[in-house]
Amino acid sequence: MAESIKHFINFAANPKVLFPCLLILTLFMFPGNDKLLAINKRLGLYKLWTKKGGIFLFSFMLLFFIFGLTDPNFRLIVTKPDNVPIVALLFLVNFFLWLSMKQAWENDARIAKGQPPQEAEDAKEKILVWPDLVYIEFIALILCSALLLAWACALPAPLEEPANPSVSPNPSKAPWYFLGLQEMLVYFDPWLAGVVFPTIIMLGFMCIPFLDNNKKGCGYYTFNERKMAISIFMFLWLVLWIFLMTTGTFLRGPNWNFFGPFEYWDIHKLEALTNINLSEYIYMILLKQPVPENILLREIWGFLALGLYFGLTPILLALTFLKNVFKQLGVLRYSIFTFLLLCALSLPIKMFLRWAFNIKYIVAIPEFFFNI
Amino acid sequence: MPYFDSGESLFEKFCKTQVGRAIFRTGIPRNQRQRMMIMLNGVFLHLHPVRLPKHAVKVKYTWCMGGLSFFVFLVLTVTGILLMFYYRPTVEYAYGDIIDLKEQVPLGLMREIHRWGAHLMVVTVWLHMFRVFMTGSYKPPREFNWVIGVILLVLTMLMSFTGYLLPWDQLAIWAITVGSNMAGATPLVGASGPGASLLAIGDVNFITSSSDARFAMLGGRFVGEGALLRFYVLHCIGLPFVMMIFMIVHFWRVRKDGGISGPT
Amino acid sequence: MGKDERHYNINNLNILFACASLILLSALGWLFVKDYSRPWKKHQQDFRALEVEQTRVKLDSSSSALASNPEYQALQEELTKAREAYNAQCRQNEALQKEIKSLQAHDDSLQQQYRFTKSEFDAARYRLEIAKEHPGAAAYLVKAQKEYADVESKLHKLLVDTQSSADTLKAKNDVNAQCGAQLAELERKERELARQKNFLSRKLENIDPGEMTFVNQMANLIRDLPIIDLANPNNKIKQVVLKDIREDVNFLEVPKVDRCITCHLGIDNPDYANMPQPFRTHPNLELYLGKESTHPLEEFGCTVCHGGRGRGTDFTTAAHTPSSEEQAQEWEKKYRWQEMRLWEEPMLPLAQTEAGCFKCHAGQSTIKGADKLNLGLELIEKAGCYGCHFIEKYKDWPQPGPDLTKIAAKVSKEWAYQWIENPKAFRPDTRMPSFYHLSNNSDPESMIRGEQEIHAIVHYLFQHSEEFPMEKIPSTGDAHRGQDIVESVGCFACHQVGSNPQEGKTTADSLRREHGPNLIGLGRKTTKEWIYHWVKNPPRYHPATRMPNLRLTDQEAADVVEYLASQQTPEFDQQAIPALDPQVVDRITLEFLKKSLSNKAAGEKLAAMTLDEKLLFSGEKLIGSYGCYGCHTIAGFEEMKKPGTELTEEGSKALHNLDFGFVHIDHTKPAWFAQKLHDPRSFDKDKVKIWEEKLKMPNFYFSEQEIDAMTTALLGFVEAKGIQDKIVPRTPENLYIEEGQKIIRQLNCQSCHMIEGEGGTIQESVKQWLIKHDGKSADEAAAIVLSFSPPNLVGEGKKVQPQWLFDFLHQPTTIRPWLKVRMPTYTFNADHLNSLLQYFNALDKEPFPFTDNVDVNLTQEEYLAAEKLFSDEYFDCAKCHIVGDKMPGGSPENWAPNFALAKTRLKPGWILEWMKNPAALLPGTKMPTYFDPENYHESGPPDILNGDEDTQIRVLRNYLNTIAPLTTSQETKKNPEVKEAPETLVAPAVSK
Amino acid sequence: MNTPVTSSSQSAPVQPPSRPVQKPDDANMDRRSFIKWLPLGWAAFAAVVAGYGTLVLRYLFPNVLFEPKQSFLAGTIDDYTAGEVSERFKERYGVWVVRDSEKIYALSTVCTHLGCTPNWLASEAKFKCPCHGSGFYKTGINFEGPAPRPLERFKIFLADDGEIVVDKTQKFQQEKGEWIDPDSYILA
Repeated sequence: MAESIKHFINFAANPKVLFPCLLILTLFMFPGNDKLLAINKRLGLYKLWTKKGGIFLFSFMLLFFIFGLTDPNFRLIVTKPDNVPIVALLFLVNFFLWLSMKQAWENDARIAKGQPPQEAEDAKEKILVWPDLVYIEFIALILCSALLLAWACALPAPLEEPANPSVSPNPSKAPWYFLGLQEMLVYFDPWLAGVVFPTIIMLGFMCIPFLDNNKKGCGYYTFNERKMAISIFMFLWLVLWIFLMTTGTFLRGPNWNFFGPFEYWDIHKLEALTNINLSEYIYMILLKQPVPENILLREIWGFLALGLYFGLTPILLALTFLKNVFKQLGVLRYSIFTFLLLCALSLPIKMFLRWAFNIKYIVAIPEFFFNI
Repeated sequence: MPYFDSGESLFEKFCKTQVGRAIFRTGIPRNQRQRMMIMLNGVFLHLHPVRLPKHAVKVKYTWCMGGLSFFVFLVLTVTGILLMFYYRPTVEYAYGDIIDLKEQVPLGLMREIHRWGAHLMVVTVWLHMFRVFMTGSYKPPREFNWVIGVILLVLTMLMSFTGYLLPWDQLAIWAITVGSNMAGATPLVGASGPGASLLAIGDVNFITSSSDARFAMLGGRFVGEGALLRFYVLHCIGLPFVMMIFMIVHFWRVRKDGGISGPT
Repeated sequence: MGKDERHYNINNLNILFACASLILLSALGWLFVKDYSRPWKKHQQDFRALEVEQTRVKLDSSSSALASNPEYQALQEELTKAREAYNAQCRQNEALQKEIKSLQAHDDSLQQQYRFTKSEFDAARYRLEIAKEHPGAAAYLVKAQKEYADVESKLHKLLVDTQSSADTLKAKNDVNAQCGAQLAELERKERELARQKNFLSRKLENIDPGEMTFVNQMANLIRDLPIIDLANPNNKIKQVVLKDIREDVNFLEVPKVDRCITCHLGIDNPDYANMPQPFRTHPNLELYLGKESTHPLEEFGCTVCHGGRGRGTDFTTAAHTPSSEEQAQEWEKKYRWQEMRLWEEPMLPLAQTEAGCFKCHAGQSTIKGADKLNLGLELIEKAGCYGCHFIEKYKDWPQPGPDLTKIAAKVSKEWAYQWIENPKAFRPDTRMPSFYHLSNNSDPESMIRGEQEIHAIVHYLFQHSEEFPMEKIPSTGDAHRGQDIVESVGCFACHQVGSNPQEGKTTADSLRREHGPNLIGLGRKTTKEWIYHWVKNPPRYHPATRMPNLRLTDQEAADVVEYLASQQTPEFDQQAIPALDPQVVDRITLEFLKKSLSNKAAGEKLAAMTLDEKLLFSGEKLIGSYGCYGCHTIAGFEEMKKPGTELTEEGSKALHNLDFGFVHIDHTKPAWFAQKLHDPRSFDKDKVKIWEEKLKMPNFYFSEQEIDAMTTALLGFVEAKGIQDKIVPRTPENLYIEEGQKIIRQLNCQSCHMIEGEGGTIQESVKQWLIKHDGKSADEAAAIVLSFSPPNLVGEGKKVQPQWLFDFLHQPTTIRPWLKVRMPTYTFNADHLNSLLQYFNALDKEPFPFTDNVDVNLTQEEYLAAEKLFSDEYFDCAKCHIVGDKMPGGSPENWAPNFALAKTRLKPGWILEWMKNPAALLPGTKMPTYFDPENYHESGPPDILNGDEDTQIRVLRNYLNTIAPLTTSQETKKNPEVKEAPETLVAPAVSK
Repeated sequence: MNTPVTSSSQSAPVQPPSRPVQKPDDANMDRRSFIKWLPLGWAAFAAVVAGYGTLVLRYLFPNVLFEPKQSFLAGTIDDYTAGEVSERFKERYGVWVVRDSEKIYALSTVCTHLGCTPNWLASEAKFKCPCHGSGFYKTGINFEGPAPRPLERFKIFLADDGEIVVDKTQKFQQEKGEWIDPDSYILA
C-alpha cells in the first residue's frame, strides 16, 4: 500500500505531470475571470479558504510530511539543514496564502452584501501606536529571536569539504532561492534563464503598480475585485517561483535528473536525451532535406515563430480575451503587460514543446551563443 | 492604564531626576498625551506614526513581516560584525576559520544564527511582498515604494548570495560557480553570452573571460581568491551600505505615502 | 529680491556651478591621465616596434631562403599544375557534389536517429536494471524487458542502416577526395616547408599595423585606449608568481612576484642580444631563464638572484641600483631615478650580481658561472677571514695561520718583531695582514706605543713557546740539487720561491700557487734544522698543517734545505728594532690593569710587577685585543671566541647598522664593504677615540680587483629565507660532493689535478721544468706537458675501485713512473678518506661502496683472441702501457699506466667504456681510439671473434685482469731505497 | 535685500504675495547666460558622474591576475609525429596532445562518464576508461561503455615563438559542434 502510494507520488511529482496539474489548478483556484470563477464556485474550490478548508489543507500537508518522513530518501532530502527553510517556507506560504484568501473571500462576501470590507470597518477606529503596535512588534521580534536561537541550536549550519575547483559535486546547485532560475536552465540557455529572465522578472515586478490600474482593492484583502491581478500573480509567484524552486531543491538529483521525493538519488540514472532543434525538426523530419548552411535561412522558422508569438498574440488577445484590459490600459501599458505575460508564459510553452516534441531550441545559433 | 499600575516604580523615580528627564523626556507613558509624546519624541519610535487605524494593528492584516525583515536585518548586522572578528576572507584561512567558529570560538553558534537568519530574512521579505500584493498596497500613492521594495528584495537575495561563498567549502564555491556562470552568459558583455563576438573588432576580442561581466563579479576567471574577497567586501560593506540607503527611503516613504496601507 | 527669500543672483550661481563642475571634470580627467600614463607602456610600445623590425628581418631571410630552395620551387610548380588539374577535373563534378550533399543529409539524419535511439536504449537498459533490482514488481520487469528488447532491435536496425549509409557516403567521398588527394598532399608539403615563413608572416600580421587589415588596425588603435584597455590590451603588465620562492614580510612568507619582464621584454629571447636596454637578452640563456636551463624564468623569476623590488613597475620602484656615480646621474636624467630607500633588498649593482648565487649555492666550493664570487670566496679562504669572523660556510675550517706554540724553535725574536711590524716588508705577497702603520695608528704617539706593543706580543709568544727537539741534519746537501727537487717534485703547486709580487690579476690559479707561503727569504726567517724537520714531517711541528709529506729521502731533504736556506732578504735585515721603553710598557700595562681594577689598585699592582711580568701581561692582553689567536694557535688562547663580528648574514645587514663615520662614500652596502676592505680602519677618521675604542681590524692591502670580488662575496652572505625549495637539494649525494669539494679546496688538490674541469695549475711549472731541464722549446713543452703533469681526475669515481682509491689516498703508490711530480702523503683520517671516496663516486653517480661482481673469466679461445688483439699485430697495447715490470719503448711522454694495476685499480665496467671511446671519458687523452664511435659496429678487426666489437672489448678487458699485479715483495726488491722511507710503499722514480 | 533670510518660517506668512513676483524675476534673468551656463554646468556634471561610473568599472578589472596559469607550453609541431598520442602532459595538466594526418588537438583526460582518467592503449588505438569501461577513439569520440558524450578538447594555438600553447580555460565539445572552431586545433 505505502509502496504504491510512494510510486504514485513519485510519478505525480514529475514536473511533466505536476506542472500542468498545478497550472490548471491555479487557473481554477484563482479564477481570472467570471467564467472561471463560476466553475470555481460550482466545484466548491473556494471552500478551501475557510477555517475548515484550512484545517484540511494543513492536515493534508502535515500528513504528507509525516508519511514522507518514514521514507529514508525523503527524510534525507527534506532534513538537509539547508533545505529546512524551504520546507518551512512551503508551510508558511500555504498558511499565509490561506490567511489572505480567507480574508479576501470574507471581504468579498461583505462587499457583495453592500458592506465595506472588514479593514474599512476597522479603520474607522484609530488606535494609538503606544502601546498596542509597539508591544505587538516587540513580542513578534522576541518570538522571532527565540525561533532563530532555537533554530541555531537545533540545526548546525552546513559546512562541506573544503572548496576544490577540480571536483564538482553532482548535482551542483545554486543557493536555494535561485533554484527556480536553475530549473529554468533545463529549458532555456543561461543567457535567458540566468540573465534576461531575472532582469525581466525584476523589472516586471517593479512595473506591477503601473500596469495594474484597477482602483479597487487598495488596502484590504479582496479577490473578486482584482481577480485577474491575483490570478496572474499566483501563476508567477506560486507556480513559477515557489514551485520551480521546490522542484529544483527536492526533485533534482545527480546530472540534474528528475527524482521523485521517495526515489533514491542514483547517480547512474539515465534519461533519454533526444532533444532536437526546431530547424532540424522542420528540415530533417518534416521536409526531409539537409539543414541549410546559411544561419538565417536555417533559423527563419524559429524567428518567424518568435515574431508571431510576441507580435501577433497581443493583437489577437486584444481583440478577444483581453479586450477589456486593452481598453483599460491603453496601447503602451498593454504592450508591456502582454510582453511580460508572454515572457512568463514562454516557460510553460517551452516545457510543453520539450515534453511533447523534444524541441531543444526554437532558434539555435550556437555560433553566437544565441539559443532560444 | 491597566499595565504598570503598581505605584511609583524605581524607574519612574529615576525619570524624575534631572538625568532621567534628560534621557527619557516623556517618562513612562501613562496617559494619552504621554503615549503620543513618546512616539513623537524618540528617534527610533518616530519611525511609527502616533496613531493608526485599527486594522493596521491587527497581525492578521500586517503579518508583521516588514518589521521582522528589518529586525532580522539588524540581527544579521550584529552577528555579521561579530563573525568578522574571527573570519579572514582568504583561500588559506576562510575554511579553517569557519571550522574554528564551531570548534573553538566561544558561542560560535553566532554563525548558525547568521546563516539561518539570512534564510529567514529571504523568507520574511518574500512574505512581506506577498502580503503587500494581496492587500493591493502597491496602488497609488505607494507605487514608488513598491519599486523600492522590489529593489530591497533583490538586494536581500544578493546579500545572501554573496554570503553563501564565504565558508569556502564545496557547497559554497559550486553554488557560486553555478550562479556566476549565468553572469558569463550576459548578452553582449558576457564571454559566453550571445553577442560577445559582435563586440570583437577584427581579430581582437574585447569580451573575454578576463574582461566580461562575470570577471567583474568574481575578480577572476573562476571562483577563487579574487571572488572570495569581492564577495566578502560586497557582503560586509557594499551591499549593506546600498541596502541601508534604500531602507531609509523605504521607511520614509511608508510614512510619507500616508502610513500603512488601508482602505481609503 | 528679499521678498523672494533669495540671496544670490541665480545667474552667478549658474556660472559658479558650471565652473565648479568643469573644475571637477578636469580634476577627474587628470586622474584618468595620471592612471593611464605609466612608464612601462612606453617600453612595451618601443619593444613592439623592435619586434616588428626583428620579425620583418627574419621573415625576409626566411622568404628568400624559401625562394632559393629548389625543393620548394619544384613544389610550387607541381602545385600549380595540381591546382589546374583539380580545377579542370574535380570542380566540374557538380553531380557528384550534389549527390554527396544529399547523402550527407541522409546520413546526418540517420546518425541523429541513431544517437537518440542509443540514448533511449541506455535509458531503457537502466530501467531494466532497476526493475531487476526490485524483485517485487514483476509487472515492471516484464514491461521493462519488453521495452528494452524493442529499443534494442530498433537500435540494431538503425546501426545497420547507419553503417551502410556511412559506407556509401565514404565511397562517394573517397571518389571525391581521390580527385583532390594529390593537391592536398602537395599543400601539406608546402605547409611543412613554409612553416617558418608562414608563422613569421602570421606573427607580423598580428603585431605590425602596416600588415594588418583595416579593421584590425582600428582594433589595434583602440585596444590600448584608456578604459577600453581593461578588455584586451596590447600593453599589459607581465609577471611571474613564484610559489617556491617566498618573500619574507616579517609576519610570514608570501610568494614572490616579479614583474621585471614587463619592461625587460626580450630577456629570454636570444634575438635581442644586441638590443639596447631594457630589451637586451639575458646573457647565458643555457644557464639562466631558458626553459631547459637550470634556472627557468617561470620557476626562479628575477629578483631572487638580482635583488630589487619585483613588484615594481617603474624604474625607481623596481629598486634599480646603479653601478657607478655616472650611471646614477644618467638614470636621474633619463628615468628620474631615485634611490629606493624603503626596500631592504635593492638590486645588486651589475658588478656584484654574482652575489645572488651564493644563498642557494653556499655549500659548493666552486659555483659554475660565478667567477667573481668564486674569487671572492677563495680570497676569503686565503686571507683567512673566517679566522676572526664566524662564517657558517667555514665553521669547521682549520685556522689559516701557522701554529705559534713552538715559535722559538722556528724564528728569532728579532725576526718576529720585524714581521709583526710589517709583514709585507719581508714577503710582499703575504696574506698576513698589517696591524701597524695604519690610518688610525700612524700618529707619533701611536707609533711609539705600537713599537712597545710588538715587544710585548713577541715577548709573550716566546715565553710561551714549547720545546721542539731537533736532531742534526744527517748529511750535507747541495743547493743546486735542492733547487731541482723543489722545482720538479711539486712544491710549486702551492709555493713560489722568490720575490714574485702579484702581477696583474688575482685568479683562481694564482691563489692556488700561493696556497703555501712564498719561500722567499727562508734562510733569513728560520734555521736549516727547522726546515729539514719540517719537510720531513710537517705535522710534527704543526699538527693541523695542510702541508703534506712528499716522502723526501734524507739526502733529498738535505738538498732542499740547502737550497731554501740560501734564500735571503738583505733589505729586511737592515730594519732597525727600537729599544724596549719601560715607561711606555708601564703605560700600556696600567691601561689594561685599570680595566679590572680601581685606579689606585692598578697603580699599586703595576708598581709590584717586574718588567718581564708587565710585558707578559700586556702581551697577553694585546694578543687578545688584536685577535692574533683567530688565525694562529697561541698558548693560553685555545678557548677564546672569534674576535670579529659574524659575517654569515653580513649581506642582509640593514644599511643603518653600518657605521659610515665621517667617510664620504656612497651610503650603500657595496661601497661600505669596499671601503672596509680597502682601509679597514678608515671609519675611525676624524673620530676622537682612546686606544681601546679604536677599530682593530688589520689591513690586508687587497687590490681593487680583490676588493671587488670580496665585496661580491660579502653581499652574497645573506639570510637564506624563502628559498628553501630552491637551495641545491640536501641529498646525501650533494652533501658528499660538497664535503669532498671542501677537502679538495682545503688541500689545494686542484693545483695539481684537474677536478670537475678546474685546476691543473702546476702544469705551468711543469712546463718551465721541461724547458729548463729537458731543453724543450716552449711549444714542445706545451704539447707534452699533460703527459708529465698529475692526471686529470674527471670520472675518477667511475674509473677506480673504491678500495684501491682508499688505499692509494692512504699511502700513494706509483702509477705513472715517468712523472717527476709526486702524489704526496697526507695525514688523512678515516672521515677525510670516506668523504673523498663518496665525493668521487657521487660525482659520477656510481654505486658506493659496493659494486657489481663482474665475470672476468676467459675461455681458451677467447684468451687466444685477446692475446692477438693485445699483440703488435693489432692494437699493440704494450707499446705505451707498462706491462708488469716490462717498460714500453719510446719516449716517456707516450707512456701509459701499468696493466698490472688494472685488476685492483680499475672498475671493470669503466675499462669497457674506455676502450670503446677513450676521448668521450677523457677529452684530449693520448689513448688511441680503436673503435670508431661513429661507425662502431664495423670498427673492430673483422677476423677476430667474428668481428663482434662488444666481445672483443670484453675479452681484452678480461685479458688485462690476467696480468699479475705486482706484489710488494717484488717491488721492494727492485727499489731498495724504499726501506729507508717506511711510510711509503713505492718509491717514486725521481731520484735520477 | 542684503539681510540673509534666517527665519523664513516667520517671514514667509508675512509676505504672501511674494510667489507671483518670482516669475518676472526669473524671466528677467539674462536668457543668453541662462542658456549658456546652466546646460554647460549640467553637462560637465553629468560627464563627471559618468566618469565616476567608468572609474568604478575600470577599477573592477586589475592589470594582472594572480590566478594559477591555465595554459601551458607544449613544444613545437615537430615534437609530434603524425598519428601520435602524446602522454607528456597527462600527469601534470590532464591533457593528451594528439596529432593526426592534418591537425593537432588537445584532448581532456577526464572521462565524460564519471570523471575518471582513461588510459591510452596504443595497440588498440583507443582510450579506455578503467572505471566503467568507456571507450573513446583517438579523436575523442565515445564508442563503447557508459560515457554519454565524447571527450572534451581544449583550446590550442601557436604562440609568438612558434610554440604550441594549450589553454584549458576554453573547451570545445563535439556534441555542440564546437570541434570545427579554428581555436580547437592547429594545422600541422
